[in-house]
Amino acid sequence: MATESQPSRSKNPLKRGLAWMENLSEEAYAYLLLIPAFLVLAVIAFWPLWRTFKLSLYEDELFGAAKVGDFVGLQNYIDVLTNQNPLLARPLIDLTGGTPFFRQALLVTIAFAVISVVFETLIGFGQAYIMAKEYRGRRWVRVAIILPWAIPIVIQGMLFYLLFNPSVGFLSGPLQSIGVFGANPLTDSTDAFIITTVADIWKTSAFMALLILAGMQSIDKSLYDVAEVAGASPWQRFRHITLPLILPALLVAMLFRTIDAMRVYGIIEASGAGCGTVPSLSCLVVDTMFGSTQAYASAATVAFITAIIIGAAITVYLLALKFSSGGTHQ
Amino acid sequence: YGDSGSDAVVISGNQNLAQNLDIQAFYDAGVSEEIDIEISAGPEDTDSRSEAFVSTLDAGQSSPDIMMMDNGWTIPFISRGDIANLEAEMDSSFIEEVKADSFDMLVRTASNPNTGEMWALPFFPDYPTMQYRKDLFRAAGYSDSDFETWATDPPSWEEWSATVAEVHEQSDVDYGYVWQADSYAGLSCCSFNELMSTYGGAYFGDLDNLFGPVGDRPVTVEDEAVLESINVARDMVYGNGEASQDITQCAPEEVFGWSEPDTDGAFVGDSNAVAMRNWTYTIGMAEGDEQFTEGEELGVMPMPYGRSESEVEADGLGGTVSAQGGWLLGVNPHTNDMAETLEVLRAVHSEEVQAAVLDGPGFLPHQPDLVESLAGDHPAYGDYSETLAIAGDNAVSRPVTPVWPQQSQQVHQEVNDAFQGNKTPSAAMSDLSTALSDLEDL
Amino acid sequence: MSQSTQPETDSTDTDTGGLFTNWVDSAIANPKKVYRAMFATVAIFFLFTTLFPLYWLTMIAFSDGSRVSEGVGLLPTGFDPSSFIEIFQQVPFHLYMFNSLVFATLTTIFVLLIASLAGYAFGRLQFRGKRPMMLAVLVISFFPPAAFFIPLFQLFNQQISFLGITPPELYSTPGGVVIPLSAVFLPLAIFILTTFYGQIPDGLEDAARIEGTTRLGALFRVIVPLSAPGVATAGILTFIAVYNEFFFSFLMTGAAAQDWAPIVDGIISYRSQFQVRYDLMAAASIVAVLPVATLVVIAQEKIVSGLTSGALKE
Amino acid sequence: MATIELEHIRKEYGTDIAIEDLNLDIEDGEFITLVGPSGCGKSTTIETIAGLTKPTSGTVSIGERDVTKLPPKDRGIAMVFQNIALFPHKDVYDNISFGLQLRKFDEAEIDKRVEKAADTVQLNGMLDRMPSEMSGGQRQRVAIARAIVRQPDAFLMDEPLANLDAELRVHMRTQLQRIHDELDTTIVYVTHDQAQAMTMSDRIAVIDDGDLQQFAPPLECYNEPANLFVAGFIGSPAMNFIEGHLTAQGFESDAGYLDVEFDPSTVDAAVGQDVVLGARPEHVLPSDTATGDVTAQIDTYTDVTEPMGKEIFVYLVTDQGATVDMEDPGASGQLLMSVGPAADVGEDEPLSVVFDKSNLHLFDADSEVALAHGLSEPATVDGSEDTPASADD
Amino acid sequence: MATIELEHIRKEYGTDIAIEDLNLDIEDGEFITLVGPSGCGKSTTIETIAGLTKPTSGTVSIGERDVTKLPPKDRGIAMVFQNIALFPHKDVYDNISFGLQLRKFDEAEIDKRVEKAADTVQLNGMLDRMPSEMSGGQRQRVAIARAIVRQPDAFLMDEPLANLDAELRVHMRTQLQRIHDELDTTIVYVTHDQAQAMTMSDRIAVIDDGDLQQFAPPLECYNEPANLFVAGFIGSPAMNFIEGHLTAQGFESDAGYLDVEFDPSTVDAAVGQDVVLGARPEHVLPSDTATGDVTAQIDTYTDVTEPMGKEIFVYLVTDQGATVDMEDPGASGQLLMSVGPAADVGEDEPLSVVFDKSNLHLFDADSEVALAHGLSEPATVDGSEDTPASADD
Ligand SMILES: Nc1ncnc2c1ncn2[C@@H]1O[C@H](COP(=O)(O)OP(=O)(O)OP(=O)(O)O)[C@@H](O)[C@H]1O
Ligand SMILES: Nc1ncnc2c1ncn2[C@@H]1O[C@H](COP(=O)(O)OP(=O)(O)OP(=O)(O)O)[C@@H](O)[C@H]1O
Ligand SMILES: [Mg+2]
Ligand SMILES: [Mg+2]
Repeated sequence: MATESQPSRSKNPLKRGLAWMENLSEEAYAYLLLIPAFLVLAVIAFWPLWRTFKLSLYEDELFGAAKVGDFVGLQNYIDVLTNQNPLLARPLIDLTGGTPFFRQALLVTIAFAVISVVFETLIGFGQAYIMAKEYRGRRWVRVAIILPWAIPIVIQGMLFYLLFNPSVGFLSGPLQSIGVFGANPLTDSTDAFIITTVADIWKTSAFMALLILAGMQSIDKSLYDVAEVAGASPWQRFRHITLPLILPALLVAMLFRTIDAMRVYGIIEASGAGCGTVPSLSCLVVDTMFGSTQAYASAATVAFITAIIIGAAITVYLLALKFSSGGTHQ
Repeated sequence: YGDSGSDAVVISGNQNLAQNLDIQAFYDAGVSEEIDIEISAGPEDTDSRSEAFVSTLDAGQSSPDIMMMDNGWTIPFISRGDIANLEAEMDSSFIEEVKADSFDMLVRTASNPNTGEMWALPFFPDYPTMQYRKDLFRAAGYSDSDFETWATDPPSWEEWSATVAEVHEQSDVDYGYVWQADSYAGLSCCSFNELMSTYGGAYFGDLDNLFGPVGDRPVTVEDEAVLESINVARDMVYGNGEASQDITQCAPEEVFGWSEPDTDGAFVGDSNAVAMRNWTYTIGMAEGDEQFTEGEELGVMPMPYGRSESEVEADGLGGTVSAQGGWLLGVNPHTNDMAETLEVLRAVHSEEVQAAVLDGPGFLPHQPDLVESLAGDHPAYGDYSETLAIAGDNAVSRPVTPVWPQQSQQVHQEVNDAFQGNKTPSAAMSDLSTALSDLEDL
Repeated sequence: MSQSTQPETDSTDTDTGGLFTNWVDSAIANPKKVYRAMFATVAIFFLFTTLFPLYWLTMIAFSDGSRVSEGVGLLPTGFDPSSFIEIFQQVPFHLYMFNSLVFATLTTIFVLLIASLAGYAFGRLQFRGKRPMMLAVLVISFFPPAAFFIPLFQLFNQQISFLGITPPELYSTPGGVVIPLSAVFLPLAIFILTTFYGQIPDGLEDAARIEGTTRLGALFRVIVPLSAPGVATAGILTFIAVYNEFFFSFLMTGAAAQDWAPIVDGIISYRSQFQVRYDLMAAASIVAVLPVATLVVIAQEKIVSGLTSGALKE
Repeated sequence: MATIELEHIRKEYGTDIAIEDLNLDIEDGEFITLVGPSGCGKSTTIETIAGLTKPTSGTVSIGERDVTKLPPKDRGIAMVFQNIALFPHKDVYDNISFGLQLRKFDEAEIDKRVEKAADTVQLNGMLDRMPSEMSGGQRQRVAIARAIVRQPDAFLMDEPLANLDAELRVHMRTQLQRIHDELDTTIVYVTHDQAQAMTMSDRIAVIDDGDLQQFAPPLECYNEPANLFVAGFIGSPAMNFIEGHLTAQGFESDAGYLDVEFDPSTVDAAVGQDVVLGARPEHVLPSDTATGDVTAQIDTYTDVTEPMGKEIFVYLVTDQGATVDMEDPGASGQLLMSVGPAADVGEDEPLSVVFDKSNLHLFDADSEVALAHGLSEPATVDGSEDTPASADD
Repeated sequence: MATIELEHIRKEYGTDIAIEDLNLDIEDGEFITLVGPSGCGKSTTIETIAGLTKPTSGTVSIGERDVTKLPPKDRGIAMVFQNIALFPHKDVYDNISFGLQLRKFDEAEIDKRVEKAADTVQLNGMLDRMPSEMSGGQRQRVAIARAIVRQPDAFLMDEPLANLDAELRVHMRTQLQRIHDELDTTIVYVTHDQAQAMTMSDRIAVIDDGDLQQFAPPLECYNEPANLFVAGFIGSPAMNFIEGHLTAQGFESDAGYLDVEFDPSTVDAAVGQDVVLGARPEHVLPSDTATGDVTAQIDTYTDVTEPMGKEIFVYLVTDQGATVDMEDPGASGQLLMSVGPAADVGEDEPLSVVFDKSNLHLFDADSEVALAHGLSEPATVDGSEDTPASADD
């Protein structure tokens, strides 16, 4: 006899709600599931962004209580892009060539993003590989490799500040003697750029490694069996199975690392290099917004320009990827 | 957890104050026993502090009621009307008394540059002095009489650089004269500002222009005096003889990357330098350090001068100059109880509280008279009260206006570049001049 | 099925020969050995580069605070383990840690929950407007956090309202930190979970639904456990990032531990304007890392291999 | 305990049509088997009933209720998946009890039922194994146990016994029938195993390329295949087909080696029309031992013999010296014969055979529809014998 | 083209022993089938040969070379996995050509071979499908194509045809044999399908619980099973077993319903010893039609009949009114008989049957070892008939 209870019309509203959800079409259900996320994002992200955007359309008013003055449309954007906004400590980009490479916010930011993401990806792969293998004590190796990610930026900055501080640490000495670093690496834009990049790579390779590891772990091991029997060398197994199957995870990791790297700020301040020495885009935003000047409009403008630049970079990224791999199901 | 705003009057100070200031002094000074007073430790880092206050005030938070503010960035808050106007809130006699009693520069950085009204109360001043190792000097043949002379009548930079170099030569320490020339806010406001001032240079011409009017004052960073001071700094480090004066190489190249903690680490912590420019706090540090045998071997004098006052035209420049540092107390206009808050604030100006501030946390009084009378008895400052009073009298403030934070950034970037030779001094100053003018014209 | 991963348990060579030439001979005979040696070399290299700065940090913590500026080498300069006690004496560091742990825990739960729903929709369902919506989520992360800050700050201080709604005063409460941080870390979590949920074979979800789960039930009973590597990773990344976050958690709270100030406030309180107690900062950060390390030890077990092996015949 | 009704089900994947227009009426308590070549749409059909696949059009009713839009969990079904689909993160016990746990059965009851189901599939000692630690057949048994532990209205089973050995398969078959009888549950079953289809089902639905070819009791499908496809598909080894045409005397093969005499007016086809004659291997008899109503003798030569244990397959060619094209057993000029194990048949010997006329089938060569089953007498078209599987309870 | 030799292979999973002590000597070019109940260790054996599973002890040699420590890729094998394991991210073409691409074959050659392999498995039009868009049987065929596209020394195939329908299975079987013959490749094959095992293999290895039971040509396993296990396992439906003991006259069943007369001195067992008599269903004959050397008549009653199309299974009970315990077909007092489709057997009727004496088997009840095959004359123990599968090339 069929004793399986049929869902009777339940009086419990929760149950009724669940039943209602169950009967939604796939599309309606998808929208339902997205409501919480978009609700949070609407209040906490979209709405503030909208207000900030409006700010960027007004003039800065530094002397009164109002903070913003007249509506100026896109003038702020023009000023920033043409390097006409004196409130910025360093130019976004100096087309006259008068400013050294590492003092132009856009160039510094892009250089930082490219170098750090490339190294983090390579190192992340290596680390993930080590974390994935099975051997005694693997868990401790995992913890060790993830640990840098757990170090607060202030400390990460302090650590590298001290390591490269000519009198406290010992990393500057040898580099100075072979002429790579000058006497004060942290006030030299090039040297400081290297230091912050190294610091960033040290800390955030773990981010890459973790995501890559997670991707690797989700691969059905029997595929490796198949490949092995088919005669695949370790490299071929990597190339034909690991890589394509972790590609979605890798893509997410690289995407967010790129975005994050293009918003770099904390390590620059914390390492003692400072925004004047390594002026990233975010540096400009924070400096103009939270310096006692409170040039909100300029800050908002730079924030939006930053976002647009990142958006452009990401687009290039996704397009390149699409062409190279014929498009994955992202 | 939760609303620490409660009913007490909260002063956002720092850890030192929170831990070491005896609240009783306020009641001794006449604050009603009804009023609870709490001192909280705000962010220690001055930039974080300013950010925190920006957001607190922006948000209309009622707590803290009283905020300890750096005189380097109080004026922007005043200009925007973010804090309460004390002249509007308090009786004018008290205001006049404060203005009369306090270090002038401190009052000026607490006032609205447009109206001259005092919006914040001076809390304590700070200024740098030249500190040196008597033991090393003795070994090089100097004696107490030299020290005594210097304590009130500092040498010129020509003399001092040669002296330090000589002493360094004969010692086994690594560094000669250490100071702070990193590319950071402290360079613009203080260490470069005072060096430039003693050679008669200024950012905006006359000292009367320090606090405005923005846009209606000359930018004078391309003056010869400013360039000379840059060359002096370079000569101290590289000894290339770029300055017209005869400056002896006496400082390590590292100073161009150093700020206060690096120098006190080298001078006090490691006992590894001959002399140091630094704020009063290092006197207290040296006091506790056995190398300085309870302070006996620490020499303190006002900063050496570049050109004597008579040599320079501008009023207040030349001779010994110290950068005016210090802290003010601003009142949160959103405070729950303005009357109680002002009662507490008023007490800060009293001798009782000032004494307690000196005894506990170890900050000097903001009244020159009290510096001499009170500091004379202080275990650390006692020996140097005369020197400190001179330094205080010769303090020069930074030109704080709403655009100063941005200008400051340009200044230290360009000056440090010039120091390190990334740019020639004249090119750097020309760039700086443009940048400052742009900001003036906003 | 998958016995192909030979456990590398005997990673330490038990050969007693010891002589290099011996080793080379045996290596030629057994290429596995070369491979293993290479692996060990690479592993040691990575461990060294990640751990050395931390080791050095420990040495700073053990150094005598006043002598750090003399330079710290491979051994502490002076020896003064009292920093580990002093950090609690100077400020209630444990309270700062508690605050940050609360933020991190709440945010992680919140983010994983919301991102799970969204990740399921994005990863496993087909609907119109999917790409634009994913893009909208991604775009949020293009902005520097400062771009969100001022309006949120005003909102949480009840100065302005959102669509006429004024939330309770959230400044200096966990809500003031957790809510904005959730939004900040949501995009990453959504993308991670979208990716991992999308890879779970349909067959397993089908099986769950036949067994009688609702769609939501299938998500939490099957998809989530099977995506454990991804979920654990998203969790670890979010938790750690929030635990150490210094922008919102710093600005949305007062500076005192009682005002829900985060760890960063605690750590930088060892730094006054003119003085930095590197030893205390080092000691504090080492202490602060302990809970995270513990979490990682636990959570990494979830990142286990071959979760779907043996599940399907296809 | 439910009828299942598929009406005009159509399923497209992009431009591919997996099911064209399927109508199936399954009665309450019936045991139905879906058979058909690989990729013909069996799994799709079963998934449509389960609600896992949304049909492009058409309606599904279970127990008279239109469930086309209901989620799987509300359809009262249990299912064994072709791809097994065990929960890899749960051990065997949890895999089996998952559905019960969801329904909040009390623990003792769950224990009891799991125990019993594990017993049925002979997995008692393995309840705490993880799926990855089991053999292929063991996993399949877990999947079966997971379905039978519940007592749904209908079971859907997609090749549940594919990975089991003969003995276990027989055992499981019996068990499934027992469950079917006990619970009177409707069962829709997919199998490639003709023995299973034959013995278990009340009716067999033969599907080809998304189209239902015949839906009838097993023996009817075997003895009276509705068309060429069913005739060729049901029965292993497959029926021999001989192309020819209708003459006034009966059937004449195109290759000329065979005539079958019967009255062509008994079939619905014109003389001269192209037809196909079908003869199952077991109805090809060595002429020396053949009795009854048989055709004229055909002279063939044995080529390959395949002894299968209880029978021997003999591949015959009509031309001496020709060899059988094993890749196309139905090729013209060759015949497959099945004889008893005791038969003494050598290879490459002449052998004359006859067809058992009462078991010959005739199909229209164009429409492929069956014209007659049994040619000795006027063809019967009604196939009402009692259904064998329902007889054994 | 290689011999495969397993010596003293033992495989433990923790405390479970999957293979005990397996020795297999496979000759160059031989087609070997592994059969045995689910979980007996077939897949483990095949994985050990492939190098995917490291045996706990023992050595594997391929082509005289000890490969125990060699990685799979250096063993020169191709394999079809029981769990299919297609690459989900590659389309059918790439799945099939994977091994060739690894070996850097030129494109034209790859195209040609893939085309041919797809043809063999009848998947021509589907080369650009993704695995997720295919039916179960189609996936399985891709897996087969992936293996046969290469030309390895040995094929290992773990139930490659489990999900295919009868027609396709026959086709694939023929194809595999063709490949085997063409390339002369050694093939190790796992199947649960007795027809496959019977027709394709040169030898069958019957495994039970990790132990090799018999390794012999198929017919030998069928006609002269080495022990009770093999007798019961090979052949479907299974052999009838009747427990009894040896008397001076021959065999006497314990239940008393059956005596078989023969000369007990021809078997290696003492009078009085417990023995088991085995009779396959097709050797149980209705007494009225039986000819030849048969046993005395046994009176039984029919219970269930299962018409299978070309044969009918008849379940007999020795006591009138008893019903067959379908869950234990070998239970005492019941017999399974297989008769031709034409036989007219009703249910619940008395029926006397006899056993074909020349096809009876006798086993030692304790050691389960076979004592005699065929009881009419002194038992023959040599089983040298020519192997059937090799005869048809
Ligand atoms: N990882 C494992 N851990 C523990 N036991 C295992 C593991 N893998 C297989 N076994 C056991 O080893 C035995 C042999 O398994 P194997 O897969 O070789 O069986 P099989 O003969 O292929 O069976 P089937 O016909 O069901 O596929 C089984 O009893 C199985 O449960
Ligand atoms: N997602 C899909 N996209 C495109 N075609 C599909 C998809 N799923 C199934 N098909 C096609 O639909 C047809 C029917 O598939 P189905 O799985 O129902 O076959 P089946 O009868 O179960 O076959 P088998 O016996 O091989 O399991 C097949 O031809 C298959 O290729
Ligand atoms: Mg199917
Ligand atoms: Mg197996």
